[in-house]
Amino acid sequence: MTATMTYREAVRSGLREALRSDARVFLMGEDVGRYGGAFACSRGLLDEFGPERIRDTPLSESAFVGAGIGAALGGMRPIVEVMTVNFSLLALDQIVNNAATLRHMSGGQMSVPVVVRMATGGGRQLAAQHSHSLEGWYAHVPGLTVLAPATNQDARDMLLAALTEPDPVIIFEHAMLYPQEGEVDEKSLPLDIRHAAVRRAGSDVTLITYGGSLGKTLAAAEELSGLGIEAEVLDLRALRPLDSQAILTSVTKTRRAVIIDEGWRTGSLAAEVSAQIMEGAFYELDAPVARVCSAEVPIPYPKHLEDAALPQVASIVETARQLCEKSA
Amino acid sequence: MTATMTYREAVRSGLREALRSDARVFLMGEDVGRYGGAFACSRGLLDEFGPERIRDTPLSESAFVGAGIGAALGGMRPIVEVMTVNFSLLALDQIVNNAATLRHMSGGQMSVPVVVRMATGGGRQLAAQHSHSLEGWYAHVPGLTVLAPATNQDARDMLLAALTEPDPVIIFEHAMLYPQEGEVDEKSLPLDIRHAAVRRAGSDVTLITYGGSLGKTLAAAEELSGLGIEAEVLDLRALRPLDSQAILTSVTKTRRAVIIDEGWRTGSLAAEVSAQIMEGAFYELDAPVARVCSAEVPIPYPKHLEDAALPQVASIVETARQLCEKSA
Amino acid sequence: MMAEVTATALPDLNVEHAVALLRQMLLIRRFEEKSAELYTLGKIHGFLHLYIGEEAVAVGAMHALTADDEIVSTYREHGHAIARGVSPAAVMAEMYGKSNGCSRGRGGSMHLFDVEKRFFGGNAIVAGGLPLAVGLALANKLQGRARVTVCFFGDGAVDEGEFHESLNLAALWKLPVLFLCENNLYAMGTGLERHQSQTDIQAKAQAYAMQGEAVDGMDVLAIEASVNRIAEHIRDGNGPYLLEARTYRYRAHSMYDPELYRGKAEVEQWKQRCPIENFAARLRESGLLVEEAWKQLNTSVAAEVAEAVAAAEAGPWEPLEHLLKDVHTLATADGRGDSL
Amino acid sequence: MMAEVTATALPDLNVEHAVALLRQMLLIRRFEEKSAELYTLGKIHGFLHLYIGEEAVAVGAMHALTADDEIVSTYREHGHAIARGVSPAAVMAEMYGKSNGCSRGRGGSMHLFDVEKRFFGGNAIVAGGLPLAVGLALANKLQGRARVTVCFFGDGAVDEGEFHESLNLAALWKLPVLFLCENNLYAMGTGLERHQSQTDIQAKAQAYAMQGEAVDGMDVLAIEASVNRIAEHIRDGNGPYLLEARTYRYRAHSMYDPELYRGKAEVEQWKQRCPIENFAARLRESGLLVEEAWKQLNTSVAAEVAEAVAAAEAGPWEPLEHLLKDVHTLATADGRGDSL
Ligand SMILES: Cc1ncc(C[n+]2csc(CCOP(=O)(O)OP(=O)(O)O)c2C)c(N)n1
Ligand SMILES: Cc1ncc(C[n+]2csc(CCOP(=O)(O)OP(=O)(O)O)c2C)c(N)n1
Ligand SMILES: [Mg+2]
Ligand SMILES: [Mg+2]
Repeated sequence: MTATMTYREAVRSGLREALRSDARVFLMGEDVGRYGGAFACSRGLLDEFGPERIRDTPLSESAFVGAGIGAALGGMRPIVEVMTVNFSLLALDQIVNNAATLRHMSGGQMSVPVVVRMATGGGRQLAAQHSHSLEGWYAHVPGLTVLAPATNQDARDMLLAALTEPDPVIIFEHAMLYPQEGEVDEKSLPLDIRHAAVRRAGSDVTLITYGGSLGKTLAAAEELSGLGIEAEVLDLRALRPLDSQAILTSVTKTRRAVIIDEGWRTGSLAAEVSAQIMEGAFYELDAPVARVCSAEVPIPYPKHLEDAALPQVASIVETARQLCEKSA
Repeated sequence: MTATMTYREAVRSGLREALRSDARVFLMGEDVGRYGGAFACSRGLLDEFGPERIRDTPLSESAFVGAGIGAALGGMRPIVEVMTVNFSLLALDQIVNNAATLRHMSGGQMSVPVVVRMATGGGRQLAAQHSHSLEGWYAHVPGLTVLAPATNQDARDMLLAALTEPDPVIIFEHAMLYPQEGEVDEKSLPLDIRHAAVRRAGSDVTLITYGGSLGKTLAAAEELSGLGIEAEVLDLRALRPLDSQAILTSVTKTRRAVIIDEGWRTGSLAAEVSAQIMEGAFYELDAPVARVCSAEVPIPYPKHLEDAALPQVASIVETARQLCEKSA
Repeated sequence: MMAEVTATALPDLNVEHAVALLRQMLLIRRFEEKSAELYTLGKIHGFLHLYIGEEAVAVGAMHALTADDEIVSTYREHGHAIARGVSPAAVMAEMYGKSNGCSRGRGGSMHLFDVEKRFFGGNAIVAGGLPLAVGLALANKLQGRARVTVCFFGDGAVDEGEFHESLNLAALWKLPVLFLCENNLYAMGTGLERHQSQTDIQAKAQAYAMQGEAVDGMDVLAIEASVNRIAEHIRDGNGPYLLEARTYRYRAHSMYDPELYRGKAEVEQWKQRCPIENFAARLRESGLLVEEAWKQLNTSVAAEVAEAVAAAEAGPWEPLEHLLKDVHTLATADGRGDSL
Repeated sequence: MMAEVTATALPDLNVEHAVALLRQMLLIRRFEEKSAELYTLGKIHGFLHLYIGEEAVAVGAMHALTADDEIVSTYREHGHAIARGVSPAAVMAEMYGKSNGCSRGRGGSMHLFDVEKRFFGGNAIVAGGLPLAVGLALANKLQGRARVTVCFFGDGAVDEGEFHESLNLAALWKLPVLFLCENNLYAMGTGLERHQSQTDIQAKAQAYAMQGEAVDGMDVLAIEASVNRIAEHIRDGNGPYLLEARTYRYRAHSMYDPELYRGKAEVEQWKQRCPIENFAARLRESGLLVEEAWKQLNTSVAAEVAEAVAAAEAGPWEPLEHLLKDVHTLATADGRGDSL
């Protein structure tokens, strides 16, 4: 029962199903309506659902994200699209100080069932202000659930699952994934969003990643296999809560781990994963956990420099190879 | 040549010296003038330097932080006070997308010599929206230098040193420190802000911390000494760049480390320190590095719950003790 | 800057209603005077922002609303909460940090919540509540509910970008929200003319093609009448409104404030316009309040405050095991979630 | 919404000046047409936002400024940069990502910088430049320099909180800044009346007690005259100003935009008001432009664009070892820092 579609179509499939099945759901954000969405995720939805449910907003990230939070308090199930994580800094106060705290501060009197979607990541030569990977920041905040669908199936299913959550969920869609083709089962059941997935089994090293880096990591695993190294690839899927159990289980098996994360190295989500392995599997390790992250530089525009700044198949392969060799 | 003064007075001493010695320096922020500063750091400065140089701003964090950046481009040496890190989320876009990137994006044509000071941390029963410790986020951003003075001497000297930097510096002053009494040499020379400091020498375990947690950590080290455990206490001082060398040197000596950080555990700066030890001193470790961080909860108002949420002397002692016992 | 003292006539003012207004203002005043005392006694901690002087705004506004309407408030919200009907005992217990507090002690003075009263909370980020109010109003509009969302904020909040974005959004979408600015002439220690270039706040409504007006914030009847009329206007589908209540805070900004930024004379002058004393005087003049009734009011208010304190004192502390409670909603079978 | 076509008389218009204006508009137009071509050829990447249709605004405004004045711009800034005197070759090389680009290739189309021309950059965060402009103006005021900071931004930027905060700050402190809104009636695909409740943008100045006015953004002389007069006003210490230039973008928002949100007829109608064609026609009518001169102009502009492309093609790539360069300034002996 699967169909071939792009990641962007999978997001649209999820949006459409949510809008059809629950009258409380609506989508709002900059250019989600007439323009069809900056990444064309919502193209066609305005015609089907009308301007009340597919709402174009002014350029007012703080106010419309806050309005999503308020509408959730008012009984709706808003999906707020912030065009990209870069602009979400303007709405961060609303997410951190309202969405994430209202339930706790009120002593449990209210829930905030809002879903905020945004594109993240670099790789499109958009330079320093448009290439951030700041999902790690959101994963730091108690009260939030943070998802990073890497596959087309997850792009659809995680959105639907997020809408069944009573608390705020932030979904990061890596901008390079939108054109990715893949099989999607549109009749899938609501899934558990809190578990990591082994995307490739292996015994020599665990490559831990998520979102836009999954493809590069799988490609690296193939190359490593040619070098006689069988890598297990773990897709985190949820960045908060982290599936620590799955991480430790895999690392305990392979005794080595490399974390691939497009965030800047210092203070990356990869650091947290490394620290958790330190705490939970130190005595199982044959070698220190390594990280492949972005260079510590505002992402530069030209392709050769941007490529050099971001994790690449070659750097993943090289890091894993060295790790395995040194501890062979 | 030292004098006894509070941390707040030490900040004021630094402000006064900077304003006296460099006509390009001015201070701006909410209530820095007539009110005397939310934490009274600037009390009296309006009288001495007048409203052009001690500028009260409207409640417009994004605009006045951005204006500080612009004034730096225009040849001034602005000190911008954001009352607390909690409100700095409203200015984060300006800091991340302008202050931190302008030099790089312009190919090195301009520097942004702005200093942004803000209070951080919990412990005053101010509840979920007023108790954040988000300095770890700033420490993630290339282009920024991030300082966390823990001593009164550093409170003064780091401000003066920051003003000699050609690039943006963010200074975090833990709000619980302002009344702290201490000796300050007001004739000290501009200091190196990029090095961590050993605040207590020890051989059994390294306690790594910064800012508001230094006092608790030193107290814990005293207690541990009573238990026969000699802890070395390392004050990071600069959160970006991290003094990785000092961290590795100490840990290589003691073979054990506990990181104390008031940020929420997941995605904390402590995770980065742990990951760096993993990468740089894995084979020297006798035990996995441990973290004492804040519980994963919006900080609650009542004292017993707030105390339970934040790192405390008891939890530091207990964590270090267990670490040393297990690996004895 | 001071609005004129307008001796509104008291035409068909019903005694009970008048006394209810007076009593509520008095209750808030005494409640807060007690709170200040308890703060210095170490019973209340953190920040405490007193509303003393501004009581007419909350009391007048809340009396003009229905039980279905929604309130979004600030960190200076004891008065808003009590005027809305949140029990003073629950507010006091909250300030004690006890689990019988209206937010189970989690929030303290700045985070009073009572969903049943549709009181959507104190918010300690200046202007942080405006977008929430817009969202609540959007939910009402989308669900066809004739509710009004009333959003309180100060003159300082007007400086923030959220003010601008929220008013534009509400006007653009014709949402049923009343933006009620409590202009007390100061944002902490910064006087209005030193934080806003245009000090006529209500006039800013025009930048959003919104209706705006000012009201004497020291006159409970004037406020009640304004909010009554405006709420009806909004309920009729005419979109949002900006109402500026010109008022004054008699006390320091918070318990930490040394008040270096204003003179005693200015405060004294405003005290002449005390919303409680003047309203009581008007009622007396009109024969609606006799001395005996005034005394009884004071006695009953004092008793209510004492009861609130007793409830707070007697209230239990939240057990330490509950530290992580209510960070997330526990999922229930229907996927809707519920509290622990 | 469309501003009226005002056939301004050309009284004492000097030929050289008129031709300079015309030439620059033409240069920007041809430069951008070429850029679009190069984009589809894969020579330019990332986002490319064309200014085609809006050239009169940049050209008119820049001609009214002095070399000391400062410019803060947006991501739609090729026209601003070139009109300000940044060399087209440096702009083109920047869009190629070459190290002879005006930002050494680090920025690309959205981040053109030229500090010598006091061009403080393209900024890709909508409204992100406004606070910077306020700060530059503050520095000028504090240092007693009679400079004007001109800040360009779109109608969409007016929605952002930064607009509100920046205008208030500038007006409150009477800073020498000209806020120049290029109202092209769309923020990406969202029409003005669907993103602002008050569509008369210049009228928003009143919310800040600031002066504001609108100008025909298709008329280079009208813009030059306005900015001339306003810049003098600002230089005289009268504080900031909001100028709304009513203009239109002929091309898509960016190279990705399928333009689902507006009809061809609307675009065609605005093309009738082409700032270049109409100005050329007026010059012809007045006898200030003969056919030969027009041909020569076209030839020289084409040559300049070709040179720019050649320079970009010939330019070197930044070496990979320079990846981390210019994240920080290298400290120098005097503590001031310098570039690597
Ligand atoms: C975003 C933000 N900035 C700063 C503060 C600190 N602060 C708390 S109240 C206040 C003044 C607010 O003034 P106003 O809005 O007029 O309300 P009032 O206190 O007068 O009722 C300030 C600066 C804050 N809580 N939030
Ligand atoms: C803060 C922010 N939000 C969203 C975007 C995406 N975006 C880029 S341009 C644009 C429209 C801006 O419109 P306007 O200000 O009118 O300028 P124009 O493109 O018409 O010149 C949007 C939504 C952005 N770059 N920055
Ligand atoms: Mg006020
Ligand atoms: Mg526009």
